[in-house]
Parts: sequence; C-alpha cells; structure tokens
Amino acid sequence: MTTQFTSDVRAPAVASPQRTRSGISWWFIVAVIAVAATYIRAIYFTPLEAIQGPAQKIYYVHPTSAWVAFLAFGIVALASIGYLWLKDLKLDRVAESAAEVGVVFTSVTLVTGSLWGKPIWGTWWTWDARLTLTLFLWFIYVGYLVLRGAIEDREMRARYSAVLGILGALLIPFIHLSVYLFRTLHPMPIIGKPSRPSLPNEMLETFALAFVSFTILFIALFRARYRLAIERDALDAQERG
Amino acid sequence: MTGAVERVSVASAGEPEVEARGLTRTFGGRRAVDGVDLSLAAGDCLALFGPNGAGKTTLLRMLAGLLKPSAGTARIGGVTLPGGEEVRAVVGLISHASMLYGALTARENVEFAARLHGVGDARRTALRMLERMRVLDRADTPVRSLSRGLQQRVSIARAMVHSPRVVLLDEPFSGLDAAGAAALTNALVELRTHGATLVLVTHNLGEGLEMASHAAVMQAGRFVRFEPCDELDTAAYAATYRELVTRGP
Amino acid sequence: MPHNAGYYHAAYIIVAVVYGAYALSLWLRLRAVRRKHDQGSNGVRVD
Amino acid sequence: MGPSTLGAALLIARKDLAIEFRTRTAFFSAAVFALLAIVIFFFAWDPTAVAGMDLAPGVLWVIFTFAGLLGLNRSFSVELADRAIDGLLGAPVRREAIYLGKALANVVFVGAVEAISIPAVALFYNTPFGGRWLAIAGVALLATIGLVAVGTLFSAMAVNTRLSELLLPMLSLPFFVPIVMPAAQATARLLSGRPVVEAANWLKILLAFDLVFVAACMMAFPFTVEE
Repeated sequence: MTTQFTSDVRAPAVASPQRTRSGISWWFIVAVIAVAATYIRAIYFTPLEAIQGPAQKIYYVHPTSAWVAFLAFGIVALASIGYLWLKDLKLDRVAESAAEVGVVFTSVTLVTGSLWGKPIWGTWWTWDARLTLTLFLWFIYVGYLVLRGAIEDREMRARYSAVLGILGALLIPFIHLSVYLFRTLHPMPIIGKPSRPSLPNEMLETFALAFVSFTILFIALFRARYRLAIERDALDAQERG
Repeated sequence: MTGAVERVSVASAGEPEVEARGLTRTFGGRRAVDGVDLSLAAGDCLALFGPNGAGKTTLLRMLAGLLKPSAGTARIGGVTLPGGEEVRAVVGLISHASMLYGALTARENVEFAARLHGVGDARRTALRMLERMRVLDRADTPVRSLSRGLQQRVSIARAMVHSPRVVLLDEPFSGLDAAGAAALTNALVELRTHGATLVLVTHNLGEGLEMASHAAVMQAGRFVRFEPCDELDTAAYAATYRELVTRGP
Repeated sequence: MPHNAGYYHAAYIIVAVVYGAYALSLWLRLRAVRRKHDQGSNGVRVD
Repeated sequence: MGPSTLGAALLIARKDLAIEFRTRTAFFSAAVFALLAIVIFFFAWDPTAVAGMDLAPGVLWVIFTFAGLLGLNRSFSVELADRAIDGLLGAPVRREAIYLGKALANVVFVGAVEAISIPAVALFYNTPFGGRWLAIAGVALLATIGLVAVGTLFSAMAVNTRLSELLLPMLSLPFFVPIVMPAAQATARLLSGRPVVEAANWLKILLAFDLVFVAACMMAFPFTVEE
C-alpha cells in the first residue's frame, strides 16, 4: 500500500508510525479492546439496578456516546473559528472529520436514548430537554455535511462550513434554553431519572471505563477520517492540478 | 464631449498608479495568476492580450479588490491590496457580466451605483454619464429589455459614474456596435486625459494597440511580454501573438 | 425486577454494529481514494 | 469615500425593495402561499375537537417561517442574476452594510407577509385579538428580526450552491426553533388575554437570540462573499 501525496499538501510522505503495515492504526486496536472490555464488564461484572432492571445497562453506552457527540461538535466549532482566522485547510479537515464522526455518535445517542426510554418512560420518544437537544444537534450537523457536499470550490466549502460550524455552536444554548422552558411547562412523568450519581461503585467504575473507551474510539475514528480528508484533497488537487 | 469630469486628481508623476510585484492567486492547487509584475503611471493604458484561461479576468478582479491575492503585493492609487474600501473607491470595473439589476431602469442602476460611491448629486451625474454613453433616450426602460449592446453601454456608464482613477475593462468592446464603440473610446480617452489609468483586456489586437500606451501578453498566469507600445513593431507583434495563442499554454 | 434485558441487548448490538460499520466505511473509502490516487499519479496501474 | 455603513444599508434596502415592488412576484407568491396555508391548516384539524383559538399561534408561526424562507431565497438570487453582486462588492461599502441592507429589505418583505397573514388568521380562525394587536406585532417584529438575521446569511451562502432552494430551509430551520417556539408561546399567552408579564420569559429568549445572531451573522457575512 503505497501512499503518495502531491507536494503542496504537506502530509507525511511516509505513512505515520502509529500505522501498522495493513493501515489499521494502533488507536483503532486499542479502541476495539477498550470497548470490548467495557461490554464484558458491563454485561457480566456489573450488578443490575433494582428499579430499572437490566435495561439500565444502556447507561454505559448512551450518555458516553452523547458526551462524545458534544465533544465532536465542540471541535467543529473551534476548528471553524481557527479556519476563518488562519485560513489553514488542515483546520477545515479537522472540522469536516469531527462533524462526520459526531453525526455517527449523535445517531447512536438518539437510538440508544429511545431504546432506554421505552422500558423506563414507556415511550420510544419523549421531548426530554437533553434528548431534544441531541435531536437538533443531529439536524444541524447533517445540514453541515449536506452543505459541504453542495459546494465544489474547495476554499468556499471550507469558508461556508466554518460559518455554519460556528453558528451551530452558538445555537445550542438557545435550543437548550427554549426546550427546557417548554418542557418545564409540560413536565414529563419522570419515573426514575437515569444516570443519577447515587450509584454503587461497580457501576460508576464501569461507566468510567465506558467513558474512556468511547472517547478512544472517537479519537481512532476521527484520525482515520482526517487521514481520508487529507488523501481526498490530495486526489482532488492531483485531478485538477 | 461636453461637461468636464469634476473630481480630477492626477497622481504625482513619480509614484505609479497601478503597481504589482509577484502578484499571485491560486485556486486549490492551480495558480490562475502566477507572479505578475506590472507598473503603470497615471494616464497610461495597458492592452492585455492572451488566450482564454490565461488568468486575465482573475488578475482584473484582484486589481478591482474583488479577489484577495494569494501571494505577492499590489498597489492601486497608492493603497496596498487588499485595500478594502479605499481601493474600491477609486476603481471602476467593466466585466463580461453587466452587473446591473434587470428589473431596474438604466437611470436607476447608474444612480444607485453613483450613490453607492458617494458621488455628489448622484441624479445629475448619472444622467450625464448615460448621455455620454449615448443611451440617455433609453434611460427609463428596465435594463433587461435593452439589447446586449445597450446594456453594455449602461454597464460602462455604471462603472465610470464615480470618475475612477483606475478603470479595468474586460473585453468592453464585445457586443458594441460602431456608435457604442465610439462612445466608449471617447469616454476612455477623456478619462485618460484627466489622469485615469486603464487596463484593457481584449482579443482585438488593432483595437487594443490603437488605444494603449503599453501592451502585454498573458499566458498560464504569467506575463510572457510586457513593453511600452512605442517600442514595438505592430506587424511583428501581431505575428508572434498569433503564434503564441495558437500554440496554447 | 422488570424483565427488559432485551432493550439493552438491542442497544449494545446497535452500538457495536453502527460504529463497526462506520469504521469499515472509512477503511473502504480510504482504500478507494488511495487506489484512484495511485492510478492517477503513475499511469493506469491496476493492482 | 462611500456613504456610511447605515447610509449604504438604507440605500441597498431601498434598491432591494424597489426591485421587489417592481417585480412583485416573490411577494405575491409568499403572501398567497401564506393565505393558502392558513386555510388548509384550518381543515387539517377537526374544528369541533380543537378550537380555532388554540390553533392560531402555531399556524401563524409555521406559516411565517415558510413564507419567510420563500422570500429569503430571492434576496441574493437577484444579486447573482448579472453578477450585480460584483457591483456591490466593488463599491467602497463595508460588507456589513450590504448584509444590513439586504436584511432590512427582508424584514420589510416578511413583515408585509405577516401584515396580511395576521388579520387573515383573525378572520378565518375567528380569534379575537382583543386590542392586543400592538403586542403581537411587537412579538412578530422580534421574531422576524431573528428569522431574517439567520435567513439572510444562509441565503447568501445557499445561492452559491447547486441546490439552494432545498439547502436554505434545511440549514435555517434548526435555527428557527428558538424563534418560533418563544414567538408561538408568547402569541398564545397574548391571545388568551393573559397578562403580558407571563410571556416575559419567552420574549427574553427571543430578544437574546436577536441580539446574538444579528451580531454573529453580521460578523460572519463578509466571509461568505470575500474570496
């Protein structure tokens, strides 16, 4: 697998050291091991929660994915501000990669959220403030990816995406506020609030492991997507060069 | 030609009105303009020739302050690019597109441009400009119902209503009939006598050389030739130009 | 103790499948770009 | 040098409205769309089950959102027609003035559609506005400013892409949530005769949104036109 880059895309000509011969990065291997460990520990070695029952085990995958989604979109916003300031395409590639991975994590968050809501709150979907915010997050960043797809010119694509990346981040507090105000007007029948810290240690330790392993998974996926962004730009430059 | 141009400011003899050093603009990997050097004093007129895709329009848009240079420097009327409002106040651009609002009349378009440039008594100046471009009789018809040639004249009037010190023309004669071409030539000559500097992009060698004080040929983003007109033999120039253009970049 | 283990089984499977599928898509897209890139830069070389 | 930022903005707004008044197509289509939607919405619900009164605020705000989007799309397509945008960008005018001018014209445009729709809703949904016209107009203005602040910026971007009719709504609608929700809640409060103070929380969100996003969009606009 030879990797060649044109001169003006300053990417390492030699594949980066973290990459084994077959192209799978160490990060990805560590991530898979960590997530597997989390699964085993959560399924076999963590006590069941009395009130919610086994469904409570979703606690180890839902909020952890949600945290990564918000982390990803924080990266998009920072990279967007960076791009508009420094006009360095590397930052735009960071934003592009974080957005795509972020949408994947947001989708998982929504699905696991409703899978948890059904047994606990009795419905697949509730307009719970956090879940609704995650839903809107999903809409904003799918819009971000569609916008990227709709612009041919590489520089304009970077500029427009940066503007949307920043405005998207500005919007989050407003959505949270208005949804929260809306929700408190029609309080949901809250049976057991999920993920309250008053949990026994084993559960907290499993949650910590899940938290770390999903973050590592994010880093692995992000690095791979960033590598893809570099090689795609190199290919475009070569085809247009 | 009645009515003198009010705001006349002739730049000091020494300092060039339009100057570029290694001016470059890249789109993605491609260098549309690749290190152009240029120096024109007030009253000069550069005829810029070259095949399609040579980067002429990109160069013009950079000098007009519409495109930021990727590298190199350029100064227009003493202001370094991208100069923002200062540069755009003294530059007039005539491009392939008319830059007019089809729904508005010729008068409204030119008056709007005049007000946008802060021209005193925009209404009268606009009318005088339309009159000089011999399109006054159609001043109150929506621009989209005018012929291509008449639209071109209104576009020229729009671009020169604020009596710019630097006028950038991208094939302005295309689509003009004899009367239109004469009106444009007179207006340009008058601007030059008042110290304006012109850059005229054209494919018509005769038209260009007749008007110009300097001539340049651009190819693949670079000036392959740049010299004052009085030093060059028109016939020889035409021959080498045809050969350059047919061989392509 | 409610018997709702099915929900978390579904959740865990979906999490693994979605992230796994995305990782696979990244790998495939990377390979495709590299192959097109290699072809482009040194003539048509189908490996 | 060119006119002041505000002077240029007013000039550009006047030019936009002159064009709009001359062609009138966009305005009529947006207005007729609004009226049609109001009528259709009415038949979407069983009048015996849901009182017109309860529907009015929601219907009003859903319609303003989409009528507004119709209008916003034309805002920059009129500039791209003959590259008139190059004339604007080539003038000694700050980019923020161009944004302000276009936004002002859009506020007037969307405002005009609202001026037709609010009485129509009052008529068709027989909701007594009970002298609350001014308060509701105030809420409408605040919401319109927010809609237009974001919509004008996204219109400037969408118009340069392939599928702008689809892209503009898709990008803008998430941003309209913190506008439409408070506006609809405030309108509902006002319509049901409750004291204005109850709508205060919602109006605060609306006002905060306007302040933040007018500033942010104005700062972001130069990046959408500067090459």
